[in-house]
Amino acid sequence: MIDLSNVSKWYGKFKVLDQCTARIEKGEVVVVCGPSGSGKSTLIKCVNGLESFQQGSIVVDDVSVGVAGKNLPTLRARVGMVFQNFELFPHLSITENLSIAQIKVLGRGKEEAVDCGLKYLDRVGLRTQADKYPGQLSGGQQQRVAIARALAMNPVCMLFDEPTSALDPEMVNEVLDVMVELAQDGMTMICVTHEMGFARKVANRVIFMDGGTIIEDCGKDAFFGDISARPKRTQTFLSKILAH
Amino acid sequence: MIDLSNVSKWYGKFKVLDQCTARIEKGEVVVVCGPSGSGKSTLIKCVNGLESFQQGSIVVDDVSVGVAGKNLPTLRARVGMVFQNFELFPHLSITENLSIAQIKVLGRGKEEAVDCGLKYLDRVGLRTQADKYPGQLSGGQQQRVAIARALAMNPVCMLFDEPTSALDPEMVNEVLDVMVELAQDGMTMICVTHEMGFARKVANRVIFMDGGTIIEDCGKDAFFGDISARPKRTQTFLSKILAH
Amino acid sequence: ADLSGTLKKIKNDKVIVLGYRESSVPWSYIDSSTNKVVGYSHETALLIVDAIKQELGLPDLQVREIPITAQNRISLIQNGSIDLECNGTTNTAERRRQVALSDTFAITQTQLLTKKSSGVHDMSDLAGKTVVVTAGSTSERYMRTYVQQKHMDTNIVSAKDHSQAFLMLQSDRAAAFFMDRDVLSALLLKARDAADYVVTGRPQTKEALACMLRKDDPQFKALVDKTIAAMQTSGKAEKMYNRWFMSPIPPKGDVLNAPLSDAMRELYAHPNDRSFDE
Amino acid sequence: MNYNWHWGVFFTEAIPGQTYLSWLLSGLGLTVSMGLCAWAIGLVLGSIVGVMRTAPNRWLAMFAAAYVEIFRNIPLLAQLFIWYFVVPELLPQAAHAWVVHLQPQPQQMLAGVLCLGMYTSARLAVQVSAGITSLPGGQRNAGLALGFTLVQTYRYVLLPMTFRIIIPPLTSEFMTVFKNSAVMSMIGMLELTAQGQQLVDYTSQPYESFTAVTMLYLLINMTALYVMRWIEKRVQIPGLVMGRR
Amino acid sequence: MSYSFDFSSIDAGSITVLAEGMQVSLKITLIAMVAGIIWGTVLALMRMSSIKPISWFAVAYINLFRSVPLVMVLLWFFLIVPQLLQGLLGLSPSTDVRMASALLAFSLFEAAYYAEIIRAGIQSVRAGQLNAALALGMHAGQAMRLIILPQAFRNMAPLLLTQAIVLFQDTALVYASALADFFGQAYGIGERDGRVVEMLIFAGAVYFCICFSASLFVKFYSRRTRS
Ligand SMILES: Nc1ncnc2c1ncn2[C@@H]1O[C@H](COP(=O)(O)OP(=O)(O)OP(=O)(O)O)[C@@H](O)[C@H]1O
Ligand SMILES: Nc1ncnc2c1ncn2[C@@H]1O[C@H](COP(=O)(O)OP(=O)(O)OP(=O)(O)O)[C@@H](O)[C@H]1O
Ligand SMILES: [Mg+2]
Ligand SMILES: [Mg+2]
Repeated sequence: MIDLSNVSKWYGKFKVLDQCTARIEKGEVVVVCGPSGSGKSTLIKCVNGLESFQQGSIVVDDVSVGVAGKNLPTLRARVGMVFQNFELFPHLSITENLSIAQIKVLGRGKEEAVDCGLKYLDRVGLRTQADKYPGQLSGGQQQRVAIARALAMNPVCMLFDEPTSALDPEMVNEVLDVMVELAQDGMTMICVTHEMGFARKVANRVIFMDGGTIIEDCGKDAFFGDISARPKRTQTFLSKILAH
Repeated sequence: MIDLSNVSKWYGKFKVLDQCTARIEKGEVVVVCGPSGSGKSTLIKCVNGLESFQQGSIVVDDVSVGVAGKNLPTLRARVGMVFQNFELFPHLSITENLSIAQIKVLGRGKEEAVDCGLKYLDRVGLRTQADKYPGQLSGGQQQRVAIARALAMNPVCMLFDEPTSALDPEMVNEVLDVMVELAQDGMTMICVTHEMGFARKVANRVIFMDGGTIIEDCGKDAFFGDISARPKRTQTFLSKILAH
Repeated sequence: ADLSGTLKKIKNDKVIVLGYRESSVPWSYIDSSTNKVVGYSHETALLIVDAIKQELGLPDLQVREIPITAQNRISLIQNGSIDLECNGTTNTAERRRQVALSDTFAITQTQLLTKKSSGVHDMSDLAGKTVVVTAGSTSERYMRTYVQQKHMDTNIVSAKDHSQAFLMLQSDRAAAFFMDRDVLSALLLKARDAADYVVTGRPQTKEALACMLRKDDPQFKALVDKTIAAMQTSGKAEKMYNRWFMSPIPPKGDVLNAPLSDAMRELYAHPNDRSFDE
Repeated sequence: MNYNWHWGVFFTEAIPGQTYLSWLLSGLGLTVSMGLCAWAIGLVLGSIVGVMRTAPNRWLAMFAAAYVEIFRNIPLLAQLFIWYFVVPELLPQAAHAWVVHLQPQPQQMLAGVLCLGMYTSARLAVQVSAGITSLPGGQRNAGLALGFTLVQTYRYVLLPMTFRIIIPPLTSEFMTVFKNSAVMSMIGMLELTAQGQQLVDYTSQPYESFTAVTMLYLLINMTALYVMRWIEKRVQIPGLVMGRR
Repeated sequence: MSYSFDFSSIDAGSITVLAEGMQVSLKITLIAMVAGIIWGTVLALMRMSSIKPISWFAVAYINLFRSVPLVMVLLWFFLIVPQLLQGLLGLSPSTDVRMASALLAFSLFEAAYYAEIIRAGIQSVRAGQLNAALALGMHAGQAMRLIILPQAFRNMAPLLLTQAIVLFQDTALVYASALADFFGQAYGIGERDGRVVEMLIFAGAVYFCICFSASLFVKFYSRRTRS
């Protein structure tokens, strides 16, 4: 489904990604974690070509990202992405946010696009907010709309980049709940997140990164099982994250 | 030590604080929590006169805040405060950050001020960073310097306003550790925070606010003891905060 | 004969374009009561147009008029936007490098305008005083040279335009205003306290005012020169002069009252295109 | 078009003993010195008014707002004419006489520099107060919480950062001062633009004259830019990337 | 005070003349604003282009126009425009070159300022917005047109309007090229009647009223859109 092999990337002289290799099967949920600046965001941005990389290859659903070139927009339309800061379009109403890409990218009719958008809006429990503007919603609601917007494009997989870290603590759960449901419905997902509760509940695998390299890539149970069996760096990180 | 009685405050027609009453004894550590917008920040800003209030009275160490007027700077110098976004002065080096208020407000000599500042810098474990500028430190380090800066004024009590919520998850603990130590040394503290682990470890009391009123003010053990015995609003909030 | 240059252009387009000034009294200005361009030199231009009509056999030749300023008049001639300008442009060596200048149609002289109470009667009285000139005028250059050569401690200020210069005189910022006599008289017409002022002093420079046309166009220049010469020798010019300088002129019907000078009389007798800067 | 180019014109004599080049250079000198004087006035007044705009005292803030609105909402040219022609008339007799009997050049200079200085101060006040408000609100609180008085908070905490933050807009204001001084030509000051026009009138070589003047303005601007960049670098704070435009 | 005021010059007759002048001022302001914003947007996009020569051109253009006083630009265009219009458009000889040159000069001059405002507007839109648009499958052009520019214009609307107020004030400078705008007419009437002082005060007051109301509107507008 998603296949990264030996991906390396430099900003100038600075190596952000170092020989990253990973394979995500259809229906799998993979959580990526690691300290700040370890390259998590960069890695998942490479998956839908928002960042270019200099070495290695990434293949998504049989399309190679590196050589997609002109086809990049088509590829991206098939990969849903959710950002830390939601990135709803503030000048468009919720309905328009949900439909604009369907109309302009997939070429759907306006009516069809709105219907499809509302269906997913319903699914994230925000049907009643359709006519508001993003600025009128709370952070948690905005992030749920952002998820609906990505789903309305009928993606084959979803990428999440710290979807809950910009939220007030009380709103984290409403977003995680939507994600859990999505995972249980069988969506292929890569989630960068530090919510270890979420990882415990739905992840198939956990990838731990540090300094641009994938230090660990193992099943959830192995990862959370015996902490002392983990490499040193993972241990330090986990002890920091899990302490309180 | 700190005595709030019937404090009310309005922004225009909007009541932010509604008849808040609380008493904090010397050496006590009080954690304040509650949903966003409930008035926590406003409340502790009232304690050192950063916000004015229209009704009630606040007395800190026998000085009445409401009528302090010209003496406000003197009062503030005796109350340490730590902010969510650190608020170090970016144009001053760490040493200067630590010493400037001692020199200009307390009238200490330069040498004495620097010595005292370095002592506290040592205490938060950052002695080696004395000559850097705030922008060159990580968030966790900056917050520790901010704590040292407040301590260098030899305050009689400390106020913390969500000191860890702007930090990357791995840095939360280094700040909490300093705060725990401070509490154990007997400092009088009011901490607005959602770090329930911290509250469990060192708080004497927990105050829960919602919509500008103090809903609960009780001992730590009572607060975390039997959740079902808590008022409805506290229950909802705690269930959201503690879920993952 | 074969037509060339401007005449050929006019014949082809059946249009001649004249440049005019909006407030160069009494040479070329807009009569605010009728919104038409009038003035001594403008009338001269219209006589030239008549001559062109005759020469080219174009009785219904169209005349277009566009407003110009001191800054753009030369470029406008050069790029063909206007074919002829008769507005009171002084014939100078610098200008002859860029354009051709016709026979002189008037000679003006520079004098001083001052308050009667100022005690200034001639150039020599200016010592230790302030004199105002109009920026960019030939009189400015003359004044600067004069003061330098005579080692006078006269203070010279340049005003942006004639009326600002006059304003400086009115507000006592300057003791005298040194400028073409006709300009000074025209300014006095507008002033409500005209009686307090006097035009005085021995005339200094002579300025040969001529029409501008494109360089290297002998056919056209010959025609323009011929027309001007004819009106001067026939006495028509003197009648015109009296109409603009000795009788009421639009818009308000004031009289400039500047009798024909000897220099002008001499010019009318012997038309020429000489300038006074050689 | 049959234009006679003559680049040597600047070295020909305008009047005995003075070349056109020397005229241009004297215009350049006047433009630069007027710009610098006006800048000094503008910076001092602008900082004071800008701080007043953010002060908690309502009357101060209202006065500052009125000051800014008046000087911002009247065209510079109109202000200049008012300073030059109108203000002296409104002065008491003695002051009026003193002004009118000044030599004309100092008089023009006085009106011009005051006018440009006040106009610039209003624009700078806006930048300064915008800079102060753009600081995180917590900075003021942090200063006060340490026991600083309000004045100390401005002096030690807010203003040092404000001036660093607003260096980019200050740079363009600094360059604007020299450009704005061009309107002084309208009251007859022989600064750079006026000299340019004078050259056109005298030499009938408009393209050469205006090209030279334009080049000199570019030179002034590049120098101003360079100076401000140098200052910006001098006051740069380690570890802080301040967005440049 | 030694001066006695006489505002009698402001009668019905001069009001019509002043109104004509105001029309000239407003006409220049409006046309230059529209043309300036359009050309300024193009310049801003060129400046941010990754194709070096294009962005160099835009940088040179913007810096040149921002370095030279408006008066100089007006004088320049006053000289060049007849040539240009004649070469490019076959200007009819009866066109008032002063108006044509003022319009062109103001439009091209303001474009340099508008370009910088619009560029700042584009940069004020978080980088994440572009990423989000691209991630939804939009082309770069679509993302710019549908997502970035609308937000940039909305963010910058107050600055664009403020610049228009500055532009309106600057129209007074056409005095330099002998075109009679409101200020020129007022000054002319003052000169005609020897009442320059009164007319300058009057003109200043009129400008103040117009510009101040406009800036109040801008404030009101930006406060409304912010909430
Ligand atoms: N445009 C850029 N130019 C240069 N370096 C960059 C750029 N973007 C990111 N980096 C660097 O690349 C590294 C990886 O960044 P990335 O955002 O992928 O980290 P991350 O793991 O997502 O961190 P966080 O948890 O803070 O989001 C960091 O050291 C960062 O400073
Ligand atoms: N300057 C102000 N003017 C008007 N309303 C204000 C102002 N400052 C705060 N408020 C309002 O007062 C209420 C309480 O704000 P406060 O910052 O004390 O909440 P809080 O509990 O600290 O929230 P958070 O957890 O988000 O920091 C909020 O509804 C806020 O919108
Ligand atoms: Mg990241
Ligand atoms: Mg708060």
